[in-house]
Amino acid sequence: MHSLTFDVAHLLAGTMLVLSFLLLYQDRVTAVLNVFALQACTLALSVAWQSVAQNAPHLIVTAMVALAVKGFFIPAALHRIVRRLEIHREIEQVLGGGPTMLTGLGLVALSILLVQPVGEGAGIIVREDLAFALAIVLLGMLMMITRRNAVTQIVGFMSLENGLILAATGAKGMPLVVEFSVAFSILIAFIVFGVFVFRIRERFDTVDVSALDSFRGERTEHT
Amino acid sequence: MAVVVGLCCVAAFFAVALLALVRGPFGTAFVYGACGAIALAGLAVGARALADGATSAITLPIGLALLGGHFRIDALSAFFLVVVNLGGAVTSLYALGYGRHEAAPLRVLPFYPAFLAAMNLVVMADDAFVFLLSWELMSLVSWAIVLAHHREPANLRAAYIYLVMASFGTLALLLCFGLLAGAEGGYAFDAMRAAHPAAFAVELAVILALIGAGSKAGVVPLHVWLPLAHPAAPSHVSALLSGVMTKVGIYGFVRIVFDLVGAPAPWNGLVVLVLGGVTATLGVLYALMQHDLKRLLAYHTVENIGIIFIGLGLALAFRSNGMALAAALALTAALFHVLNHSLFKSLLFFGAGAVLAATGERDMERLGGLIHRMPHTAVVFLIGCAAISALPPLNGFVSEWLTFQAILVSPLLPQWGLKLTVPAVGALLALSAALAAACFVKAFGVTFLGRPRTAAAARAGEVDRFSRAAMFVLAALCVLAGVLPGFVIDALAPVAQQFAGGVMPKQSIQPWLSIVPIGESRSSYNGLIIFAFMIASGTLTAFAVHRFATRATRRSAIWDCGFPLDAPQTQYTASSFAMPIRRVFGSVVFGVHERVDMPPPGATRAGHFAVRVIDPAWRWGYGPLARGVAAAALRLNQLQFLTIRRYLTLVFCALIILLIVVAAWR
Amino acid sequence: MAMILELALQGAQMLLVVAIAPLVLGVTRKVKARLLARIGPPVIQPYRDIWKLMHKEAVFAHNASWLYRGAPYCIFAVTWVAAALIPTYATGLLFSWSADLIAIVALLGTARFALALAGMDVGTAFGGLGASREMMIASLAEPAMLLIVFTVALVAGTTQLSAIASLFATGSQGLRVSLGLAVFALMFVGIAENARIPIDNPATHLELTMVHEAMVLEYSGRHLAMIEFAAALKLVLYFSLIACLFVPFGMAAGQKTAAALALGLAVWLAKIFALAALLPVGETSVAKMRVFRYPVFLGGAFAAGALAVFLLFVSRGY
Amino acid sequence: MSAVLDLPAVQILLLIPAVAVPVLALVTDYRLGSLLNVVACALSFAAGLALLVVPRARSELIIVDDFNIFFVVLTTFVGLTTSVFSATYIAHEIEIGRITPAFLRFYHAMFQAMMGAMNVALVANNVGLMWVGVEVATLSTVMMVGIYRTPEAIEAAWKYFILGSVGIGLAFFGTILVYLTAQEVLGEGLGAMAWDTLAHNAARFDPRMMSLAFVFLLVGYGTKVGLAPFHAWLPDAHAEGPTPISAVLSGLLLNVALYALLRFKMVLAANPATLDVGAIMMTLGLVSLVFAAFMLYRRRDIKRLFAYSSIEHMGVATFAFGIGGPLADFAGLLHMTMHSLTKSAIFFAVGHVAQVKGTQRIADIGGLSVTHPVLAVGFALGVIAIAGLPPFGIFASEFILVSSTFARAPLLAVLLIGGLLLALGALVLRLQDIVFGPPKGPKAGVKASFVPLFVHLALVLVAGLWLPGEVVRWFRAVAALLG
Repeated sequence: MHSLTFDVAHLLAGTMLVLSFLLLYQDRVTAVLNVFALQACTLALSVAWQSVAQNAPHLIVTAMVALAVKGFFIPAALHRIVRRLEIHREIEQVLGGGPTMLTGLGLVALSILLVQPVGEGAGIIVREDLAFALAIVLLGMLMMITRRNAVTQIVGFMSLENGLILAATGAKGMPLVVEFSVAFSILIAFIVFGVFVFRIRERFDTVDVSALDSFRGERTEHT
Repeated sequence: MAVVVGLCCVAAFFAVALLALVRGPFGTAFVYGACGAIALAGLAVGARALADGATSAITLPIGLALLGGHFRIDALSAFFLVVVNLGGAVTSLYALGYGRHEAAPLRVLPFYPAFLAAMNLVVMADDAFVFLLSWELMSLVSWAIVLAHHREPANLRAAYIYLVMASFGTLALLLCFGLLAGAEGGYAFDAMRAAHPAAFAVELAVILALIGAGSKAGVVPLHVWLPLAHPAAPSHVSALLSGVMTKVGIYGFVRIVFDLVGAPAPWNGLVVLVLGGVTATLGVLYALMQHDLKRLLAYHTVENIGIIFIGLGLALAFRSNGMALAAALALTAALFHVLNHSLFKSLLFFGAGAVLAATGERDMERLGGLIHRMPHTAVVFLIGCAAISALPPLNGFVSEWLTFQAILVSPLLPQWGLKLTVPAVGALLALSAALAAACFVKAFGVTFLGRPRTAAAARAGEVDRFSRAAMFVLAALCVLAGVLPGFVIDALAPVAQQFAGGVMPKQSIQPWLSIVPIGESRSSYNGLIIFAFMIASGTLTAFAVHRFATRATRRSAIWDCGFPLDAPQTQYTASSFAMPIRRVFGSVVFGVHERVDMPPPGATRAGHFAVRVIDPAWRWGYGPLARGVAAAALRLNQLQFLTIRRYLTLVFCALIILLIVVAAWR
Repeated sequence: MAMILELALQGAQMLLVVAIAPLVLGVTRKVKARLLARIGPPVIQPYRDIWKLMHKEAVFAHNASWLYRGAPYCIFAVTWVAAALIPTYATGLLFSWSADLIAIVALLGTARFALALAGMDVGTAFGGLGASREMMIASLAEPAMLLIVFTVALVAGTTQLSAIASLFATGSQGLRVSLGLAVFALMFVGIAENARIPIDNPATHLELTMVHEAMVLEYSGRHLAMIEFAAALKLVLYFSLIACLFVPFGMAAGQKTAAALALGLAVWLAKIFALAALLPVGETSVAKMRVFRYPVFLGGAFAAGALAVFLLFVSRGY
Repeated sequence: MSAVLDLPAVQILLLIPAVAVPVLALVTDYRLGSLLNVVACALSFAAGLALLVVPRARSELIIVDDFNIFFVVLTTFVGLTTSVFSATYIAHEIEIGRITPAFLRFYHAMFQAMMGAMNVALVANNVGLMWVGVEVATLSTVMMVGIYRTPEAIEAAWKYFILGSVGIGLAFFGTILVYLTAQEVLGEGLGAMAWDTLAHNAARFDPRMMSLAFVFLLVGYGTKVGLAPFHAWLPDAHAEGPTPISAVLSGLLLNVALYALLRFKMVLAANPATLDVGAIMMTLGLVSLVFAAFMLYRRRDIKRLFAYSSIEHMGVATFAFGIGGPLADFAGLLHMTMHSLTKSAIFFAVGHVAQVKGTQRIADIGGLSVTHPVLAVGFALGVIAIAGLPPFGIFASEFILVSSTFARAPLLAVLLIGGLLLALGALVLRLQDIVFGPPKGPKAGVKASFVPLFVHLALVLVAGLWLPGEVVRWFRAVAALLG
């Protein structure tokens, strides 16, 4: 039983990591959104499995929230934005695909290096999950900083947050997990709402964040 | 209990400062009158404490939370209380008249008493926190006064440089005290005296004290703020800044180096000595190049500070070699010069203020002939000039003579470095004394003698009686201290006993009241007899001439070797007076740029001559520094304009670095 | 009784220096003239000049101030005091200890200060020119002078002139290179201070060269007399300074018997006139310098003084 | 929540905002709204004061100990003064139509939400609950930074939001790690997230795990503290938001975030085997100090200027806690307190200055001492205090910090005074530009409430000359806890 528990958790977490790499690899917004939805669903599955493994029923709520909000609602919303703004053409990356991949691999190595020696006392599940979660967090952040497009940046942040939820649910019997996951969903909702705000305002007819800098003061005077 | 009374004086000063904020009844007259009275009280306190040589201390529950506020008056504090409050009292008297010229009194009145209070506090402080607090407060309020005439951009710049340099000095002293207090924070001076720091710590502390207190006193190359800030303030405050506040800087140095750090090595004395010599020479050379009267005086303060530091360096060297008597001599000379300089520099700044009030001019090249329009001011200013030029029988000579006597003892020092350096420093001292005479021949000659160069100078009138009274008091003190120096030396004996471990022979019992540094067989000087001789022979001569020769006189036009030009512009100006010395030293000491535009023969346009003198401290020191900071700021400023993504990249990289640190940490 | 004698001796010295000063000047002029193959004025000519000036009315400019009128007396008085304090024919006079070598140099500084101010009082180009040059020369001479003082004080262990004289008179110091350098330096300084060739030419009113004369240009009558007299006094002062520092032999020391005093007086006069005859020899053998060569000249004096000090350290092994 | 401590003071403290937020969201009249806001803040302050007398106590979620009561009092006090200032400030903003009453309801509600969230973060005994408090405080301030809806304001808010969210995420990861570490020793449940139990058992935790956790917490909460290079949101958020918000951001939010870091530092300090976090904090502190000092020179927006000065002072405090030891920790705590009082006072003054001159551009402000003497005095005193000049409190803290540091690590002290001197140079330069020289801009009188400004300055002045024994005792106790 234990081995099975471990294998499934391992499998799901691994899948999420692979999906993170896929996210890094994608160069079309729509594809990115789909991959992210897939990752969210995997997260939901993994959380559900954890609730079974730790027989902690409240985790089901977290799984449901993850599935509903990040699996369907937000990707759909982002799809609409993308269609509205006709930015489903490919998205310019700061770093080329190859270097990004290599960096990602390096990050995974680093996270394993960091987590591997720790937690001899900790349950085996914890350790594996932790390595994967850390890697997913770092990859999400990497995605945020290698994409110039606000939508993909949001997706990056959300995959980072997937990693967090994965770690939180992996932590055995952690209190308030449900509250935290809900809080995060609210946070993400705020971000999406923020994008809407930018879209609504005439000046920001693009969500390319770098376009905002022209509005910052101090650049002209202090040179 | 002297210290209690002293603190009461400080409290009274602060009270006056607060009252000055109230408009209406508490105007100029009230503030300066009250300050004068309080300063007299403080003077009495200092004099009493110095006379009976008793040390009084008190600890108040204010100050740094961890240790409370310690205050103490010993001989040194008492002497400097005398200097500070004497200056304060006379300045207040002067300001009773001069202060009326102030356009916006509220920009001076509240700060003036606070300034006096802060200086008194510094002298009485007995722990590092109170000391530095009042030290920096002193800078702060004087900064506010320097900004009294804040509409001239030059004054803004001066005030800015002043405050930044002052804070730099304070931070240096802070490091010094940190070193002396140790990691446990024994900030009370008693704790520092008790502690026995390592040798390198002592030497580092001496250097830091030299930087910190020296920047306040105006040691080259930390002097740059001084000639900017002192002239910018109203003249009576300039007198305080130059005559008194720099002395508080000296006090800080003496207190730290002679009292707190323990036993410095001889080479510390060497450093101080050489710095003093360089400061004296450069200070007077820069002074010679000025034609703004107040700036000339300010630069001259730098020279006198140098002379004082020569004395202090000698005292340090002698003391570290256990030559108590010589150390006492050198220390006495330095402190005597402290008193003298506070007297005649205040006097000279008063005179400059009187000229400014009467003519509205500070530029000597636009003055002249004032001896006819302002006879009293001319007399006292002349006395001040003679005193600061170290001419017998006035007080300036006595202290420099004592310094020379101390220099003459130096061959007994065991260290060869000192042996060979001291005579060179002595030569520098002689050079600066001679240049000072040149400088003040120029200052007095161009300002008061000759013919008025502008209408303003021609219309000038004598100043009010308060100002004149103050100046006459100081002039009288200059003569007195020059003719009867023995009493001052005796008054300084307890200080010498405390910090040099020896005393000079008692002077007031010497025959004919002459002063004897070491022994009469060695050297002695008698201002009284010299003075009497001069008077006698002068009157005798005058009598003889008028008795046996004609006393017929005739006024006529200027002869001037046969071709008189009656345009006042044909007189020698300040710049032309300084020209030979500029030519001699210019190439060595400072960058002089002379631009002569001589029209060809027959051309009718006017010729032009412009000379620019650049203080090397700016060219080699502060200029590059300021430019470096500006460049760095400009470069770093790019970080204000990154995109969110780039900022995220920064965060990400920092995170990765920290993670790698953790991964590498085993 | 002894007190009165002391006072008398001191007074006698004061009168002596005043009385002899013009004569010394006359001697130098005479010798110089002879060296230039002229007859030259009689040696008592300076007395006549002063007497004549005394009885001329003093003319001065409309804007001359009290300082202009007072300065000559001040200059004369101060120089006189200084000259009176230098041991001439006897050491250990009553007031000899009231000013040491440094103080005497400083007294001359006071006189110079007054003279320079007087030169600037009327407000002419010449006056300012003279004053500024005079002060520059002084500022170059002072350091050298201090090093001379330093050397002498190091050897004698005192700056008290009569003490130095009586010590050197014993000859216990032996012959020293340092002292030789010092006397060399002192002569240079003396030449500069007394406005002699090659620094200044007392016999010309050529604007390019004159220093001292430029300052007193406006003066006339008794004031001019005072100033000239003071100049002569200063010359005597330097002669007797050199004499008492470096050839202090024959001075009446300790017990002031009449014989000793007479001897001392005779020896002193001999020294003075010897120097007075020596000076023109030097003057006629060199040419007047350009103003901006002065630093070189006085730099030489300074170098000599510094060398004297250092050599002293070596030889004494302090 | 049952776990809430049954201390009436604490309950009131947490209850007031909960009530005030909906009420204020409903009140339409802005005068009434600001009045209620002041009342709510006053009540919170009273509750905070009450904490001083109640016995120390703990529950699963709430703790009242030496460390946090002082911060609660400070926070509620500055909240009160700020709400007073905000009343007059907002009135002016309404007059010139820069902000509409509708938004004002939102503003007041968010103000209370933020105050409440910060109090929660302070009294929380649970790392998770504290994390929630900081997050909510951040989000509510994000709302208020964007309230003027100018492009710059929106953009500042967006930047703040994104960077803040990332910080929140990383801090959360750190929190999870802490829990994982503790749970191995303490078992599952709230106990493994409670401060006191963590601190007691820290010695038994896995040091590597703790170090890893601290790195994430440092980056996460460090973003809120405004340490370089995580500072990017801070200057714009201060510059573009309403001035009362700038005041509470600088005066309170940064403090609360630093407080959180210190809590974790205490836990790590109890375990000698962990990574030397002191060195990391010293490095970050010095970097922030020097960087901010340089940045001060080229600021032309008066509020951005003082935002950077906040970064500088947070750097100083972080450095102090990093080097540690009784003296340095004492200095750090004193510095935090003095800075929050002084900086909020400065922002009160700056708010009025910007209002009377109608601009935030330093180049357009000049000769304030001629046109508005009282305001000029207040402003000048504030800047003098923040520049570390006597006789104000920051001088005292910097005195202790620099001197004790030099005795221990001379080179660091030299860097320290270098940064301080640079900052002072820039601040004095701007001070002279603004207060002195020929007057520029409008000369119209100012409808300002000087009370908060001068109360703060008076407190800072007194603290510079004399500290009450109670405060000293508290500082020492906390310094001992920090180790």
